[in-house]
Amino acid sequence: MNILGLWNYWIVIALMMIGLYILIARENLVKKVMGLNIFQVSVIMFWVSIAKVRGGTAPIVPEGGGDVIYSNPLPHVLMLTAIVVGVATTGLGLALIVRIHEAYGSIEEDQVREMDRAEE
Amino acid sequence: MTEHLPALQTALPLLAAPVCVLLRRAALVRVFAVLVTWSCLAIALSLLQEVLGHGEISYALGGWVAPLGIEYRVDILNAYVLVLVATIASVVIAFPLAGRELRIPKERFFLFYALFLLCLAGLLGITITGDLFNIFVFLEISSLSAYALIGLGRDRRALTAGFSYLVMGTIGGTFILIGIGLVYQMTGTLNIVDLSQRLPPVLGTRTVWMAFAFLVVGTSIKLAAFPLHQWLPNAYTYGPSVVASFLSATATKVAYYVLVRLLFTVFGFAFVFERVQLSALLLPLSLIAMVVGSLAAIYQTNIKRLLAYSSIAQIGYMTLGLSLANLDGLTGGLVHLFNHGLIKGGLFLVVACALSRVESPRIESLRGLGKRMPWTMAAFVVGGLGLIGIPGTVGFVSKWYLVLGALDQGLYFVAFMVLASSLLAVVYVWRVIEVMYFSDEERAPERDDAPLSMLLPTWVLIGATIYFGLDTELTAGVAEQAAAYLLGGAS
Amino acid sequence: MSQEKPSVSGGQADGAAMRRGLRLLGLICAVLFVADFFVEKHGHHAWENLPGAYGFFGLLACGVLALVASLLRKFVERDEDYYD
Amino acid sequence: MIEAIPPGMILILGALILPFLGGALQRVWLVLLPVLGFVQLTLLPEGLAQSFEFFGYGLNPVRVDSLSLVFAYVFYLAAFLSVVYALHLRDTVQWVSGLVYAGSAIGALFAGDLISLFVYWEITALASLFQIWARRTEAAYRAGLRYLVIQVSSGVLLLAGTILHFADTGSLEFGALGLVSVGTTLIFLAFGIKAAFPLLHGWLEDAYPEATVTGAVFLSAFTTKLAIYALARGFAGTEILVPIGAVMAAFATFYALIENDLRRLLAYSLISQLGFMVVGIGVGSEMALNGTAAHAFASVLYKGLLFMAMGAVLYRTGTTRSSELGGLYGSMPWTALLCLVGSASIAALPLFSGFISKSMILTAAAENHYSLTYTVLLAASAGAVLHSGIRISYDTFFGPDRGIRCDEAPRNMRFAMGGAALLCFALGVAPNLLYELLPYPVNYQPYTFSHVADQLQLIAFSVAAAVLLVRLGLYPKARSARNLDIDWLYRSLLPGLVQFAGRQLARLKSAIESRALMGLQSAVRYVQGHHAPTGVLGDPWSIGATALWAALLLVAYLLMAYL
Repeated sequence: MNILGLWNYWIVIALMMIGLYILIARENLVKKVMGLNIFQVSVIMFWVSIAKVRGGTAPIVPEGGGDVIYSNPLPHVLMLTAIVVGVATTGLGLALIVRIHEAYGSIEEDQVREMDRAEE
Repeated sequence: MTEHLPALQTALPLLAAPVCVLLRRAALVRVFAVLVTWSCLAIALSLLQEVLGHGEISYALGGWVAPLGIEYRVDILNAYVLVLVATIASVVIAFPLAGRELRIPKERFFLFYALFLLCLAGLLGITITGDLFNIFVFLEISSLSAYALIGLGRDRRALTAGFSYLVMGTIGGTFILIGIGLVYQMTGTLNIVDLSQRLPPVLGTRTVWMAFAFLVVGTSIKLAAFPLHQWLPNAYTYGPSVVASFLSATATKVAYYVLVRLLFTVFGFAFVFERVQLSALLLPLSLIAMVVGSLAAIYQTNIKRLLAYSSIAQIGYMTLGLSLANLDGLTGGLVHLFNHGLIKGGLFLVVACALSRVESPRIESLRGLGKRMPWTMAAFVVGGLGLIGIPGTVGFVSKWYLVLGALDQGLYFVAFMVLASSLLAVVYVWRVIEVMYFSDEERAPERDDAPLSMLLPTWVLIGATIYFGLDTELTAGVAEQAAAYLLGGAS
Repeated sequence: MSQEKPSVSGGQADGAAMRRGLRLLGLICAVLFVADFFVEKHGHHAWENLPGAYGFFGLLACGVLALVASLLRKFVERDEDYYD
Repeated sequence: MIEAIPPGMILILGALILPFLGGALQRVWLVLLPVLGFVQLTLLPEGLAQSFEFFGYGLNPVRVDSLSLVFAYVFYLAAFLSVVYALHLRDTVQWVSGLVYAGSAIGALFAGDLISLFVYWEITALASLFQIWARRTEAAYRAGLRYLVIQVSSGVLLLAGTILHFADTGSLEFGALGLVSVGTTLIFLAFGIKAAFPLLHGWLEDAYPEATVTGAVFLSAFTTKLAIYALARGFAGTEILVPIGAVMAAFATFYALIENDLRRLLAYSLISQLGFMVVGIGVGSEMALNGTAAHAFASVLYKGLLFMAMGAVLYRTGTTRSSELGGLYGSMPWTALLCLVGSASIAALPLFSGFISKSMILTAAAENHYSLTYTVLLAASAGAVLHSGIRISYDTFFGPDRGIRCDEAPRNMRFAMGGAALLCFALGVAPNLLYELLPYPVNYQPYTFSHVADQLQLIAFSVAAAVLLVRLGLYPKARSARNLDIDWLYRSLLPGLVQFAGRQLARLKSAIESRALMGLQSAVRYVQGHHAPTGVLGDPWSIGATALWAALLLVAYLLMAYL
């Protein structure tokens, strides 16, 4: 298998790095949540991609069975849970951001920290 | 009925959480939540007794047998952690909520209890389950409710603290998820026991190395191991004291449990300590955590922040025990898990008591409280002695094992550092005591102690630090058994 | 160094009582020295058996001690509020 | 029943009741406690041992033998006298801490294992601290902190040594240890700190003169004698102790001769006396150990008496500076007289306690052929005649009148001093009272013709030497000054070095800044302010920084895996 043959990994890694980069480099809290989402999505894609079996079909048993190769259904199911977790995280994060905006009048992390410092 | 105890352990608080929302009436909800939590403690204790008496318990959730189904597996290690979590939860939940520390009004206190029970369910679930993906799910349940609990703090900085915790916790959780995915990719199983058998043949592959790195870093974030501890100080400082008490005593401890489980059961001693040589990185980081955490604690002006930094140092002790990778060291780490839970849980409750009488958690505002709130402050002194590790308190027991473990490895320097950082603990504890007892007050303050309903839970934990400092059978005895079980024939 | 004060027996404190005391001291020393010739000795070192050995040792020791102490003082003496 | 209480506990527990009592009852209880303790001590059967299990290790907090008992008797006497001396106070803190201090020191004497010893060891350190802090001055506060740090370090060394020793031998018993391993060496150093070994003695001359009037009396009795006991138990016959003790006896004499503050002079004199005992332990023969115990017994009493007398002077006049005192005989005749008894005892005048104990150590040293040491100790004895025998009494009470007029010491102080003086005299007249308590059978007669003659000569000629030296202007004159000692290292040099390092760092920082080396600059900043709430490690970083760290750590683990 050559390097390009693992293209699904490259996509995952690229997405992950983009997500992490946004987390590290952006001060805007909403953007941070977006970065977090991209980061999570990359992992979900990773799980789903490893479930793919070459030549496999959707894991629905046809009537009467038959000699069919299926993709692994388990990761998809697990990722449903992970997506739920992701949604919950995003929801909670956004709710906190709303409150932060009410309390500080800003959602830029550096400005918020500056205000906190001033309060000390 | 009794055979379903493992399922009930998590199902009970999980189902009780929405019930809280339905009940709504604060007094009613409180009684209900207390009852539920105490039942959890009863279940945990009976599980521990069962395990000590008859060995491991395996419970197939929904009748689906492992490795396909989700297995709840209770052995001596997680029975021990379950008891700690349930104990702390039982005490903390009985502690009266103070309106001035929470941003929600009294008529919405039921939300607090719902979140608390959810968090408890998550923590118990992480501990009891024998399935890696299940660990991730419960971890997220407990973490999400913990973020919200922190955000309940009255100070607006609680919001930013909660948000930081959320982002970092999610990064940690996602790292863990990647790790689990990689492991699954290599073995096709998520069951821990199954994994421990299927993993050894593929341990040499890069995928497993990757999985290892992601899992360790992920749990390190949840554990607040140095230098990934940055979410912790603000979360504990600005979150309600009761929440800080609960989380400091349980959340990081459960994460430590996960780390131990991963390293010793899943990857195995030989891989972790001989091929990867985890200690080469973890040991120095632990030492730095001990020193930096203690030093930072010395300079804090806010007592909650001081305790939070002290937690970082104490977590350093626990990871130190782990990285020593011998019987005494691991026993020390595990026993410190329990002991520090008691101490720090108790100390944050002391702060909660104090905050029922003074406005601000700044250390200056504790001036003269030694006379005004003698019982509360006596509890602080006892807990502080525990942090220092005076013989007769639990802290001494942990440090004793850690030092023995270090000496056993010939690491005299490490043993020295353990003792030296105790000296630092003397300093930061003393700073508070000095303000409380030795400040010149013009007028002798009126005696005005916290109500009994607050003092009682506080003293239960603080008293336990003394009790378990003297009677070490349950803690050190069980921890040593658990350590021996984890190390197997490895050392 | 601020004020100095003669110690033990400063000149101005030399009253009649002091003079009498000193004479008594001299007498005691003399008597003890003379008496020492008639005391049977069993010291551990040879010099101890000489008559008046302890007396002269005391005299010598005090002198050396005082001299060394004065010397030490040159090195270690500072103002009283040195540390403040 | 009463034997079941660990010795010393009566004082500790009784002291804790003290704050809840009021008025006369409080004072009665205060005086009663040492008496009760003493009675309990006389009932203790020798050979008694109490033990209990402490997570798997057998501890032995009470072990009674003759070595413990002789020290315990004198500690109770000292506790009683100190309490009586402190009876005029209106300060519960000093009473409570004093009794806890005495009680824990007594408890330590009976500790049969190193862990129990450590616990008592630390309690004495903490409790005694309040005897200094209770003076409630800035200087006392700071001296107390320095004292605390050093005392606690001694405890830490003891604990570390205990652990190493335990790892080596599997035994926690506190018996003869000997300098055989790293562990026992650490224990030796821990004892050495409290015994004020040379270079480790700074805390003593630093802190004792800063203590309260009554605190110095408490302090002079317990901490150092406890260390002597511990050395005698653990390191009897360790040869290195002989030169250590000789050096202690000698250098402290020099310092005592030039010291102006009379309580600090007494502190040096105390070190010098400890030197005798340390030599005795080092010699290690039965006679030497008997001498050590006897000398500890006697010196607790006469040193306590001298500290009491100087305390009374401080209490009445507000100073103990030799350069400001003189002619107090008229104002305080009783104190003067009793102080003379103390001076006579420390000068080892026949009929006083020092005479019967000091000579045992000297004889033992000579018998075991430590000739040089013998000579040094003899010289130190002559020095003691000068500084503690003559100067203390003369400068305070008989020297040129400085015009100070004050009241005689309070009745309770006179009573305590009278008691101590009586004991000093009684021991001198009837040495067998003491000899019967000693750990080994005593085969020694201090009152031989030659010994009395020699000692009288030594004293008389030393006095004469003093007069001569003064006449010749060779005697170090009393003048207000501070003599530097080892504590200079941490009071002056260390802060100076830290400041210097700070300045250098700051300079380094600016140099680096000017070159705009970002990485190094942040490293320097990291070192500088790092732990404060506004510093890097004291203030949580932003989310991004932590995320970056997570990524970096991940890379580190991955690298570890691939390497």
